[in-house]
Amino acid sequence: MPELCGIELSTPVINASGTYDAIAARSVFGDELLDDFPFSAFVSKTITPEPRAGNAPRRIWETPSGMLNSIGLPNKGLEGFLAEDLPRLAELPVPLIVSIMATTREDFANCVERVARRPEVAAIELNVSCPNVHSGLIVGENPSETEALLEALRPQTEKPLIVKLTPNTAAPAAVAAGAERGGADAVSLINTLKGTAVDPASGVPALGNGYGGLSGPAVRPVALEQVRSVRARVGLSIVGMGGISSGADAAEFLALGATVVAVGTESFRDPRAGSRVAAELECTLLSERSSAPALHLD
Amino acid sequence: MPELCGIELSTPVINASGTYDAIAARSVFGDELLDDFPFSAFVSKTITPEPRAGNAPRRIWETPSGMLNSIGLPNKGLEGFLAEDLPRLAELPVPLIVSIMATTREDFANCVERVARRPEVAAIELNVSCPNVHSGLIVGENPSETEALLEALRPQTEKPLIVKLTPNTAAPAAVAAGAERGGADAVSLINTLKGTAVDPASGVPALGNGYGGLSGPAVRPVALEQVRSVRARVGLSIVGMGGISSGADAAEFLALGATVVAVGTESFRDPRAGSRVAAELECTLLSERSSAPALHLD
Amino acid sequence: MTDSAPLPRPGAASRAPFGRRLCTTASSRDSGGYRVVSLVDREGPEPLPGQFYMLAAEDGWGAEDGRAFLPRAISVAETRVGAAGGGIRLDFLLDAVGPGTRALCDARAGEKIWITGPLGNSFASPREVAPGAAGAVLVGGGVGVAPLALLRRRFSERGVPHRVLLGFRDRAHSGGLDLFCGSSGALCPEVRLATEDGSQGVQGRVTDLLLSILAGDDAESGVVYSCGPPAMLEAVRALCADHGVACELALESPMACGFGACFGCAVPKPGGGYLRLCVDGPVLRGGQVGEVSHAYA
Amino acid sequence: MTDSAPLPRPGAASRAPFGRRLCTTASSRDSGGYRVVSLVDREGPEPLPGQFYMLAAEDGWGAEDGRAFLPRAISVAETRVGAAGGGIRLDFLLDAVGPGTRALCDARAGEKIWITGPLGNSFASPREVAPGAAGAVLVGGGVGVAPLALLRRRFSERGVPHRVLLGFRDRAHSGGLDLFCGSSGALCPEVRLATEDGSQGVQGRVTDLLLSILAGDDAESGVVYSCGPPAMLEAVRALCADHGVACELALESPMACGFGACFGCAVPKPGGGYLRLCVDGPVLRGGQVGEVSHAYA
Ligand SMILES: Cc1cc2nc3c(=O)[nH]c(=O)nc-3n(C[C@H](O)[C@H](O)[C@H](O)COP(=O)(O)OP(=O)(O)OC[C@H]3O[C@@H](n4cnc5c(N)ncnc54)[C@H](O)[C@@H]3O)c2cc1C
Ligand SMILES: Cc1cc2nc3c(=O)[nH]c(=O)nc-3n(C[C@H](O)[C@H](O)[C@H](O)COP(=O)(O)OP(=O)(O)OC[C@H]3O[C@@H](n4cnc5c(N)ncnc54)[C@H](O)[C@@H]3O)c2cc1C
Ligand SMILES: Cc1cc2nc3c(=O)[nH]c(=O)nc-3n(C[C@H](O)[C@H](O)[C@H](O)COP(=O)(O)O)c2cc1C
Ligand SMILES: Cc1cc2nc3c(=O)[nH]c(=O)nc-3n(C[C@H](O)[C@H](O)[C@H](O)COP(=O)(O)O)c2cc1C
Ligand code: FES
Ligand code: FES
Repeated sequence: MPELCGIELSTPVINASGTYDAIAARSVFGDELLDDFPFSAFVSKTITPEPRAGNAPRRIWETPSGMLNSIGLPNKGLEGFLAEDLPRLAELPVPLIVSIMATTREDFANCVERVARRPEVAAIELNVSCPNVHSGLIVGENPSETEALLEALRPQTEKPLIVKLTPNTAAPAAVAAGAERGGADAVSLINTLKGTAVDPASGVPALGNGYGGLSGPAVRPVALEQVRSVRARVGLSIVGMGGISSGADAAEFLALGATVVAVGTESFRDPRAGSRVAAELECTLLSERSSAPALHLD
Repeated sequence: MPELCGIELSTPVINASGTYDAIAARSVFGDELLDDFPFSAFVSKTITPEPRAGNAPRRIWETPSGMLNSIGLPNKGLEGFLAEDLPRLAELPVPLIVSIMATTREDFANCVERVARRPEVAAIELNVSCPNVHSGLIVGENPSETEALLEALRPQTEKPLIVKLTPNTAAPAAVAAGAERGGADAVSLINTLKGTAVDPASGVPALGNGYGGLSGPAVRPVALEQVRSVRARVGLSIVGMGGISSGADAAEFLALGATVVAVGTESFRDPRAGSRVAAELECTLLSERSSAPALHLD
Repeated sequence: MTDSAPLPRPGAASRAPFGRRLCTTASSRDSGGYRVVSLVDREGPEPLPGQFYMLAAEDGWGAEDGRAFLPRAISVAETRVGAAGGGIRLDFLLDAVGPGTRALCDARAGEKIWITGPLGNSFASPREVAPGAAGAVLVGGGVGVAPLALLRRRFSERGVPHRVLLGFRDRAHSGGLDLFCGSSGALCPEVRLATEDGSQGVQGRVTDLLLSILAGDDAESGVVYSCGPPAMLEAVRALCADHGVACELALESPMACGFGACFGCAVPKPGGGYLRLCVDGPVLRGGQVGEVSHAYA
Repeated sequence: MTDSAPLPRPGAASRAPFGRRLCTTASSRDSGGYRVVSLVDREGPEPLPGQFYMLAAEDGWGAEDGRAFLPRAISVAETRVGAAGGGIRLDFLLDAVGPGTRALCDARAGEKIWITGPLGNSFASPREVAPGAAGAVLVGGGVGVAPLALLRRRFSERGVPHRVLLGFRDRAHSGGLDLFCGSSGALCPEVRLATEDGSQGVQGRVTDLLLSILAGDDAESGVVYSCGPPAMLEAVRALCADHGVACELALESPMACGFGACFGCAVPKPGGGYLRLCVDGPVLRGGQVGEVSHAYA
C-alpha cells in the first residue's frame, strides 16, 4: 500500500496542484467523478491569504509537447476557501492536501494554522515559488530562505508539511536539504519551468503576463533529473511530477526515488488520466517483477 | 546586414556549438557543403586544454520533442585542434568562432590567448558550464565567478568574447550582467537543460553518465524566456538558441531581443536546417514588414 | 432574469460521461472552405445547441513540431440520434487554422478521434430569456455558424419563430452553409445572407442585416443569438445593448481542458474578475461580457 | 591491411547529396514479421551494401508523446536502378520496435519519407580484405539480415563465392527472407537457415552453422560478414578471432544525425577512446571492436 508521510494511499498517483478543480469537475461530470476518482489524494489549487482574480488573458499557450500557463493563482482567499470550498472537497473519497502560498512568514503561518486545524485536511503543501516580501528573494530558489520558512511553519501543525520546490534554480537538492533541515516531511517537484513564447500574429509575448510556466511531457527529463538529484541528497518523501502522461512515465519517477507521483497537465488531455496512469503503472510494475529484462536474439 | 560584435554575417543564423562537425560533414557530403554552407558563421565544438575521449555510451536519448545528450566534450585538445582542425575549418566560407572550456583561469587564459592569436579565428565563445576547480562552483551559475573569469580573459585578446550561459540557474540575467561587467562582448544562450531519463528495459538511467542535457523544441519556451530576461538586463549582443527548428521559431528569438540565432539539434534532423531557417526567417520578416497583423471577419 | 445572470448549466440529461472516449469518424467532407467531420458517439447524451466537445485526433496529434498537444474545443454543429449502428452522430464544422484543426480535418472515415463532452452551457430558448419574446434572431459569421445550425433546427422543431442572418467574406468562404439547408437541400427560407463581395445575399456585413431588424417594431421583444469572430460578436453585443435587446453570445477563448481544471479560458467580467468560459459559458448573456476582444479569444 | 585498420570511406560515386530530401513510398509490404518499405529516390546515388539512410516519415513523426523526434538509421536492404519514373528504388527492412519504426512501417504507397544518405562506409569485397580469399560467409540474424541481402546480390553479380547463414527464432520471425530469393522466387541455394525452434533449416543458432564452416579446411582464407543483434555479433566476432578469420561486422548504435554531427553513436575502441559509428562505420573490422555489447547498441 503506497503511503505519503503516514497517509495511506490506494495508488501512488495523486494530482498536481492547480491542474484539477474537483468541484468544477463534479459539476461537469456529475457524481461519476466520485465513483472513480482519478487520484488517491487530492491536492487543492494553491490558496493565498487574500482572494485573487488571476492574471489577465491570454493565460495559456501551447508549446512542443507541452504548454505555458500564467494563470496567476486565482482563488477565493483563505476565508473563502475554508467556508465554501473545503466542505465540498471533503466530500471527495480521498485524503485532502491543501496547497498554500503567502509572501510573509506571518501570513504563511496563519494560513497553515487555520487550514491544519480543519479535520478534513490530511496534509499541507507549501508553494514556495513566491518572493519573500522582506528579502525580495524567491523563497524556493534559496536553501536558507526555505529552511527559515519551514522553521516558522513547523510549530503550527503536526500534520505533514510538503514543500513544493521550484525547478528554476541551480541546485534544487540544496533547497530540498534546507526544507529537510527546517522540518518538512516531504518535497514535491517539479513546479513549472519559467518560459515564454511570442505570438506570431502580434510579434509580442503570447501570454498576458509576458511569461509563464512550462509543463507537460517536454519538461519530463528535467523533472526526472531534479528528482534524481534531490533523492541523492535528502531522505524526505518525494512527490515526483512533471510531464507524467503514462504509467511508464510514472515508473521512471519511482525508479529514481519518488515516493509517489502526481499528474498535472495530462489531466487536461484526459480527465481520467490519474486512474489510467495508476492502472498502467500497476501493469508496468507487475511485468517488471515477473520478468527480468530480456535480450532477444532476433 | 546582420552583424555580431562587428563580424558581418550574411544571415542571422549560425550554428550551436557541438552540433555540427563541419569536417565530418564535408567528408560525408563533399564540397557541396561549402557551396551552400548552412550557417553564416561556424562555431566549433567546445575544445579543452587536454584531449578528451568523451563520455561512456549511451550518449543520447530521445525525449518528447527533444533529446538528451551526455557527449562529454570529446575533442583533440588545444594543440590537436590548432594543428589539425583549425586549418581545415579555415577553409569554410564563413567566419570562425572557437568554443573553449577549461577548469582553471590559467588554462582558460592560455587557451584564449593561443586561439585568438590565430588569424583564422574571428571570435571566441567561452563555455562556462564548468566547475571552477578552486571554488568548486559552476562558473556559469554564478555572476561573480563569471565576472572574475572574464576579467582574467579579457586582457588576452581584442577579438570578441562570447559567453555561453548555462540555463540551469535561477537568474541567467544576473550572470549575463556579470559577463558584461567582466568585459564580454556577447552572451549566447541557452545551453542544454539538465535532464535525465530511465531506460524502461533496465530501470536505470538511460545515459551512461547518469544524466545529460536537454535540447530541441521542448526547451524553446525556456530559452525564449531566458533571452527575454537577459535582454531586459544587459546591452550585450545576444546569440539566441534552444529548439529553433524553423524561421518562425528564429523570429521569436529576434523579437525578444536576440541579435542573431543559432541552430543546434535541428541540424541532426535536417543537415541543411541552417539555410532553411535563414530562408524561412527572411520570408517571415518580409511578410511582417509588408502587412500588419490582420483580423479577418470570417 | 437579468441580462447579466449566468445561463443555467445543462441538467443531467446532457451531462458529459466522465472522461474522454474514442469515437470513430463516420464521414468527412468539404463545406465551402471548411470541413464537416461526423463522429459516432456510442456513449454520450444528445448535446444541446451551444455545447462543445474537446477533440483530439488519435493519429497525427503532436506531429507538427510537437503540436497539437492539447485537445481542441469544437462546437457541435448538428446531431442525429440513431445513427447507423447505434449511438449519436455528431457533426463538427472545422476551419483548419493550425495543427489541431488540420489533424481533425485530416481524419478520414474509420479513423478515431478522442472526445470529451458535451461540455459547457447552451443557448436558452427565447421564452426563458424574455417571457413572451417575439422570436429569435440568429447571427453567425465564419466558422461560428456551427452552433447556430443546431440551434436553428431545434427552434424550427419546437416552433420557435426565428430568423437566421449569416455573414461570409465571399463564395469561397461560405463554409457550413449546407448545415442550414432543409431536407430538400435548399437553404431554409428563414436564412438571409450577407457577403462582403456581394456574391450571395446582400453585399455588406451580417451586422447590417441585424441593424435593419433591430430597427423594426417588434425588435425589443426578440432575442439575438450570435456566434462568430470577436469583432462581429462585439458589434452584435453593442448593437443589442444600444437597442435594449437581449442577446446571447457564444464566445471562444483558449481552452486546455474544457472542464474547469486549467483556468486558462478566462474571460473578463464587466465588473472585474474573470469567468471560466468552459464552465460559465461558452454562451454568455450580453450583460455578462464587457467589450468582446481578440485579447482572450 | 590489418584487421583493425578502418575500412575506406566510400568514394564520391556513393556520396550522399547534401541535405535531406522527401521521397515517395512506392510500396510497403509485410515480410515475416517485419515490413519492407520501398522508396523512390530521384536524387541520390546507388548505395553500397552496408550503407544506411536516416529516415523520418513526413506524417505521424512526433505523434507518440512527442516521439519519434529524431530520424532513424536504417540499412538499405535492396536497390533497383531505373525504377518506374526514374530514380533508384530503395528497399528497407523494418522491425517496428518503437515510435520511429512504427511510423515508417505505417507509410503507405504515395506517402512521403524524408531521407538523408547513403551514409556510412560499406562492406569490402573479400579480395580487398584478404587477397586471394576463398570466399565470403554472410551471417545474419533478425532485422540484421537487411544489409546482407544487398551484399549477397552484389557478390553473386560479381561472381564472388559466398555462403549465407541466416538465423531466426521461428517461422513467425523470419522477416526479410524473401530478400534472399532469386528471380524464381525460391530461396537462393547458397542460403542456409538456422531456427531456434527447428521450423526451417537446422535447429539451433546461426553461429552453430558458422562454427562448422570455420572448422573446415579453407576457413582461414575466407571472410565473414555479419549483421544482427549484439549478442550474435559478439559470438561471430569471438568465433572469427578464435579461428583467425577476418570479419566485418555491421553494428548499431544510437544515432541522432548519421553524418558525424552529434557524437552520439560512440562505439568503444579496444585500445580506449571511441569511434563514431556513423562515419567510421557502420561496418567495422573485427579488430576494430572489443566485445560487442548491448550497452552502446
Ligand atoms: C467553445 C469553443 C467552440 C469552438 N468551436 C469551433 C468550431 O465549431 N469550429 C472550429 O473550427 N473552431 C472552433 N473553435 C476554435 C478552435 O478551438 C480553434 O480554432 C482551435 O483550437 C485552433 O487550434 P489549431 O491547433 O488548429 O490552431 P492553433 O495553432 O492553436 O491556432 C489558433 C490560434 O491559437 C493560438 N496559438 C496557441 N498556441 C500557439 C503556438 N504555439 N503557435 C502559434 N499559435 C498558437 C494562436 O492565437 C492562433 O491564432 C471553438 C473554440 C471554442 C473555445
Ligand atoms: C546503421 C544502422 C542501421 C540500422 N538498420 C536497421 C534496419 O535495416 N532495420 C531496422 O528495423 N532497424 C535498423 N536499425 C535500428 C533502428 O535504427 C532502430 O530500431 C530504431 O532507431 C528504433 O527507433 P524506434 O523509434 O522504432 O524505437 P525506440 O523507441 O527508439 O526504441 C528502440 C530503442 O531505442 C531506445 N530509446 C531511445 N529513446 C527512448 C525513449 N525515450 N524511450 C524508450 N526507448 C528509447 C531504447 O534503447 C529502445 O530499446 C539500424 C540502426 C543503425 C544504427
Ligand atoms: C494550468 C496550471 C496551473 C497550475 N497551478 C498550480 C498551483 O496553483 N500551485 C502549484 O503548486 N502548482 C501549480 N501548477 C504546477 C503543477 O502543479 C505541476 O507542478 C506542473 O504542471 C508540472 O507537472 P505536469 O507537467 O504534470 O503538469 C500548475 C500547472 C498548470 C499547468
Ligand atoms: C549533441 C550535443 C552536443 C553539444 N555540445 C556542445 C558543446 O560542445 N559546447 C557547447 O557550448 N554546447 C554544446 N551543446 C549545446 C548546444 O550548443 C545548444 O546550446 C543546445 O543544444 C540548445 O540548442 P538546440 O535546442 O538548438 O540544440 C550541445 C548540444 C547537443 C545536442
Ligand atoms: S478550459 Fe480549462 S478551465 Fe476552462
Ligand atoms: S550519429 Fe551523430 S555523430 Fe554519429
